[in-house]
Amino acid sequence: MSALFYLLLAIGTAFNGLGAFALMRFPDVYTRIHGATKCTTFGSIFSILAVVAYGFYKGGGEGGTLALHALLALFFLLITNPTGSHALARAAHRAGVKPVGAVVDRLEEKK
Amino acid sequence: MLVHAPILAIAVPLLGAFSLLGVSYINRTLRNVWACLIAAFTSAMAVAVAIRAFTEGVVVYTLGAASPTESVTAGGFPIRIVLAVDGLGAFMGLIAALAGVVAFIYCFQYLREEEGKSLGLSLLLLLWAGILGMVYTGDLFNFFVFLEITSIAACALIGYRVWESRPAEAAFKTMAMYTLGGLLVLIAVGILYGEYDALNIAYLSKAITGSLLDRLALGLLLGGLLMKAGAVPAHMWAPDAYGEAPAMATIVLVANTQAAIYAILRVVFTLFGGALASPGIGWLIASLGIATVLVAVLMAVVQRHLGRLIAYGAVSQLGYMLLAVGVGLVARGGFGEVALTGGIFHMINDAASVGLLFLVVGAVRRAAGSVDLPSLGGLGHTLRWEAGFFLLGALALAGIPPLNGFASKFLIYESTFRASPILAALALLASILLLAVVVRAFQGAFLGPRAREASPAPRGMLVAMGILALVIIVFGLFPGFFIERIVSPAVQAVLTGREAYLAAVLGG
Amino acid sequence: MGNMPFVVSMILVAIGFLTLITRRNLIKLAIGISIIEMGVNLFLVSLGYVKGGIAPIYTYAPPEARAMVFPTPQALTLTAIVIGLATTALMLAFAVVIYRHRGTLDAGKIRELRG
Amino acid sequence: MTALHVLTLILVVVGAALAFWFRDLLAAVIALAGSSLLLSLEFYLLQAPDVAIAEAGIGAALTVAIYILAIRKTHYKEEE
Amino acid sequence: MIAELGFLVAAAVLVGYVFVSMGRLAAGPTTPDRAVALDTINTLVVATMVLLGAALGQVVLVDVAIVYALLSFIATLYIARHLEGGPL
Amino acid sequence: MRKWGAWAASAVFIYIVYLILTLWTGKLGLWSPGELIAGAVIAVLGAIPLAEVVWKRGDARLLQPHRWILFIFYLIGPFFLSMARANFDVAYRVITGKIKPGIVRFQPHLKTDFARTLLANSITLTPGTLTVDVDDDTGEFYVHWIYVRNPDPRPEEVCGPFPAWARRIAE
Amino acid sequence: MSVIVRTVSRVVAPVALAFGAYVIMHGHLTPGGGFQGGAVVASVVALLVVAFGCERWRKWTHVLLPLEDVGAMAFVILAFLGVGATFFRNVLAGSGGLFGAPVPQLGPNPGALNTAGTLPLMNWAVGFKVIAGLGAVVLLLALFGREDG
Amino acid sequence: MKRWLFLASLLILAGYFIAGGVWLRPFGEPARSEMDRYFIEHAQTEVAANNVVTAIVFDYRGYDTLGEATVLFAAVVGVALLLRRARG
Repeated sequence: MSALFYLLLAIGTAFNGLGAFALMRFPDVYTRIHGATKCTTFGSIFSILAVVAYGFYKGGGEGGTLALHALLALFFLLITNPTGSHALARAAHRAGVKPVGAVVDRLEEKK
Repeated sequence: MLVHAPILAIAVPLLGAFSLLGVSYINRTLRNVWACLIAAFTSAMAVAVAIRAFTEGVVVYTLGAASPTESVTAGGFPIRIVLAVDGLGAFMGLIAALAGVVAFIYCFQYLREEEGKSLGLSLLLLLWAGILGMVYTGDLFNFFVFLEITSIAACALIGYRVWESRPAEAAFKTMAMYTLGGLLVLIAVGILYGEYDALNIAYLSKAITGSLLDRLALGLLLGGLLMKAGAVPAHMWAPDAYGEAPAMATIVLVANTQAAIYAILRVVFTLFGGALASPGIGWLIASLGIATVLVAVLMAVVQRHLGRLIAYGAVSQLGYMLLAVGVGLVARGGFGEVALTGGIFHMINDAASVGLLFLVVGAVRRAAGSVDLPSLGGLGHTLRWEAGFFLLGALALAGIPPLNGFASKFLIYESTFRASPILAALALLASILLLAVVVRAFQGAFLGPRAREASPAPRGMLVAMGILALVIIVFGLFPGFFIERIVSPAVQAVLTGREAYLAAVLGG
Repeated sequence: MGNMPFVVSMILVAIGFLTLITRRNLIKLAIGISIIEMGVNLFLVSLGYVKGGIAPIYTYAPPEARAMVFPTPQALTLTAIVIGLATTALMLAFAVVIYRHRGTLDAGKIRELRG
Repeated sequence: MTALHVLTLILVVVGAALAFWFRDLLAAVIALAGSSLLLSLEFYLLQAPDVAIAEAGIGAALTVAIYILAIRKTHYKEEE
Repeated sequence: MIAELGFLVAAAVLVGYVFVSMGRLAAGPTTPDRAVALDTINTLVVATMVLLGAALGQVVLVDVAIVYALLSFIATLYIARHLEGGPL
Repeated sequence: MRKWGAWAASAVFIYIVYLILTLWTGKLGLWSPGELIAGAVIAVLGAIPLAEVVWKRGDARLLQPHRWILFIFYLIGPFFLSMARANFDVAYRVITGKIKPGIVRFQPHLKTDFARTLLANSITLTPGTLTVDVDDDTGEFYVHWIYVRNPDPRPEEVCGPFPAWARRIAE
Repeated sequence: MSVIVRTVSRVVAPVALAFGAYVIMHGHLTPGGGFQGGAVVASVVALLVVAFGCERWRKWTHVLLPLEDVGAMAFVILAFLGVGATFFRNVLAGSGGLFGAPVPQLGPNPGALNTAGTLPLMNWAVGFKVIAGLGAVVLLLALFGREDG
Repeated sequence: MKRWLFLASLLILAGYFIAGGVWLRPFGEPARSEMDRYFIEHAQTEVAANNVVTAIVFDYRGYDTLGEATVLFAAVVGVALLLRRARG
């Protein structure tokens, strides 16, 4: 059973770290949003799933509450994270940040 | 009913402030009546508490316990918030009641309905309740909370006249200083809590040993409270605030400043009275006081704005009180007692005279539309009563013999002379200078040719000013009577009442 | 480690003071006061910490726990946080009104009241 | 546990220092929000969940909201 | 239990990643960059809080993470709204 | 009538969330009676201000259960797989630095708000793409593509089968 | 904001409201209470303001300010309940009626909603107050100066 | 000149504060604990609340909470006063 937790945790931390490093590596806002959103969301899913599994494994009202509340937090992350990223990307574009090295920018053409 | 008087004096104005907006949606007359009822009840309760405190000793009220006097648990330590009113607190309550009642009578005709009168009344009640809460509480953190209530309500009131720019600026500055002072007090509360795991003033006072951290806490408390009071290094906010606030708020603001002085007395004499009340701190406070007096008077000379001129006068009076507190701490007993008598008596005199001046300034602002001295002149032709009141207040402020300012200032000079003749000479000099300044202001505003049209103040405002004038005259004519009845218990509570206070709160 | 939380909270207070003294924008002053409040809150909460303690809540508390951290500082901090928010809101409202009248937020330019 | 405390506290100080340092008011507010968020995590570590929720709700959402609303009504950049 | 130690270590690693994101918050040339860094920090801290809730053995602590997951979204929206410009 | 429907739907939604939060509070049943009553009161009162926000015309089709089953299946199956792929894709780009970004436009022909939202969030979380803007009138998506293969792509090139899923689930 | 943000707000707002109500309701059992839950629900107001624009909610200012009065007054009146003994006396605790049950077992326990006397009522009073007050602050700041740009 | 004086005083002040932090007792080992032990032991019997913090906030120190609510009320009234009047 512990092996499962460790596996989930390892995957989760690895992808979270990937997100953080993507934030440092990429050249402009949009690519950073790519890296940060995808990787941290995915990593958090695994991290939280580890806790959910742990909660169900523990059982009883205590473990069940732990699992449910963790699932709820996961649900919120899943629906709010991409939305926030979308809002930020849209705002960045409207604030005049150009994508670095863009081969095509249809949104700019539209204006 | 009377058992609950201390809490009713605080909770009823709070309830009134909360309900005032709701009532004002129903009917404006009903709101006025309701506000009057609340104010009358609150001041009655303050007087009742004062009578009890003067006759029976320290009044203790424990919130949330099975009975009001059950302030400690089985282990002998207090866990709930305790209201503890000794002579000093009761005296401050009387000052707050006087200021509040006068402000209420004044503001019914001073505030205009379309400018947000309901909100102003509500804030005034909150400020009043905050001052009462500050002076009645026996719990250190609770003191901080009520300090913040007065800060926020006072700043909102200072910014009342939002159609001009300067009130908002004054309010911002005041807010920053008040908040900083409050945060310093909070850090000190945290340090004391961390050391002794208690928040009750009496219990802490018994536990304090005078370690390095205690000194730090004392420094922070004094710093925060001096910031709140507007003593010299942090006095920048005070003239702006007094000068720009609406008149009825200013008198309560003065009471608020005096509540800060009360807190300094409480901290120095009760909280740290056992271990750290050394003459060094007394000299520090006294020198800050004399610096405040000198700076304020010198700044008052160059002012051209009537409100700010009077405001600097108010700041200088604050300096006299600090001087008295410092001298009282230098020599506990002997001439120190004289100094404290003068200082504490000066509090109520200051509230009356400065308050009267500010009320007149408010009337002038309302009548003439401006308070710039160069543009005023000859107002005495139409504003007869106001001119008389202004002269009375100015003379009382400067300490001219038959009026009340003389009695208290004389006591301060006398005792200060025995502590340090130089300080006394400086204080006397400043007083004379102040007299010149206010007389010049009187001459500039009320005498001379008529500069602009002005209509006299409505009757309600005159009544409010009349009450204060009456206080000034009566206190000036019979100082001995009042010193014996209300000032002396407060002085005794400060000087020798620490043991009685601890015994009343902690039992035994 | 030692008493690092205390030192850190005092560093926060110092940073806030630095902001208040060196910056002149009114909103920046509000930010400085917020930083001081954060420091004070951290100070209060860390005063109540007990080594190995659990949160002072009995619901689903681990039965093998030895001690609870002190609840009083947490109650005090709650009060302090709400007071801080009220202060911040009022200061920002003042800043907005001042900007409305003066067209600037620079404290150096609007110090007509200096005196 | 100790390492967590140390890391979080250092991050709080870094965030506050950034809030002090940035001239751009919006950036300062962002740094303040980050600092407040990490302070909430520190409260969590200090076993004060009540305070952590209050700091999260007030420091993260409402303070940022009113700061940004105030900045919208005034200037964007801090003036030199 | 051994899994709890694992949660603790994972939480510490996540806080370490917050350092990296904080670097972006400090360096980020434009304000959107800083906002993205804040968003990342939010997600990381929510994950950390959930992990710590399990590690410290107190179920009730997880509520804080839910509050955070909800409210950091609002802060992000406000920042984005401000960057967009135009009337609110 | 519609107003009442909106209110009822919001109340039920709030009630369900509250019940999920308070699961396992009862001794025998899953919920204690106090929780059930308190949740009902909260739902009834809380739905009053939120009704006009939560419910819009045409949301009733979201209540059909087969859409929910499809949604869960979609979450576990195709969505999760492409999310995993997305992460390895990001890892690849981080390591190699091989990017050719651009903002492209395509028209997925989705009409309802929920379908568009579902598609946009899916796009944001899946390989190489990030929704930057959605045209409210025409429903055109503007997507930041990290490696542009075709400046004027068809929807399938950018996001695979997702538009079809979104249509199936929310339209 | 775009249609995506608005749609997600439509989902998040009721959930946040339910969660805030849960935090207030369970203030005496789990972390939270009137202030925290009130702040969460007030954030819902902030969310609605940012997602749908503030003009749509202008009428709420006329509701929120009186509601704050009501919350504050309810709190003081609950405090006045104990004035037979002392102000702020928790008269309902242990009375057996509403919220008057004792704790099911001392020490760690799953918690029962029906305990703690006046605490849940005070939580709700403060919660209402905080919701209304902070919501009103956000709305007023957002609405300020909109007529003339 | 004035600026440097300010900075010097600030440094002294900061040193004072930080020294206070260092002098204080070690973190996590309170010297005295009568009051808090009382709260922890009696919250369940006297107030019947599981959450000790809430028991303190609303029962033992309820008066502080009244003050806090009043602060918030004052701030909201102040904001309403300022922003409503300036608009009209």
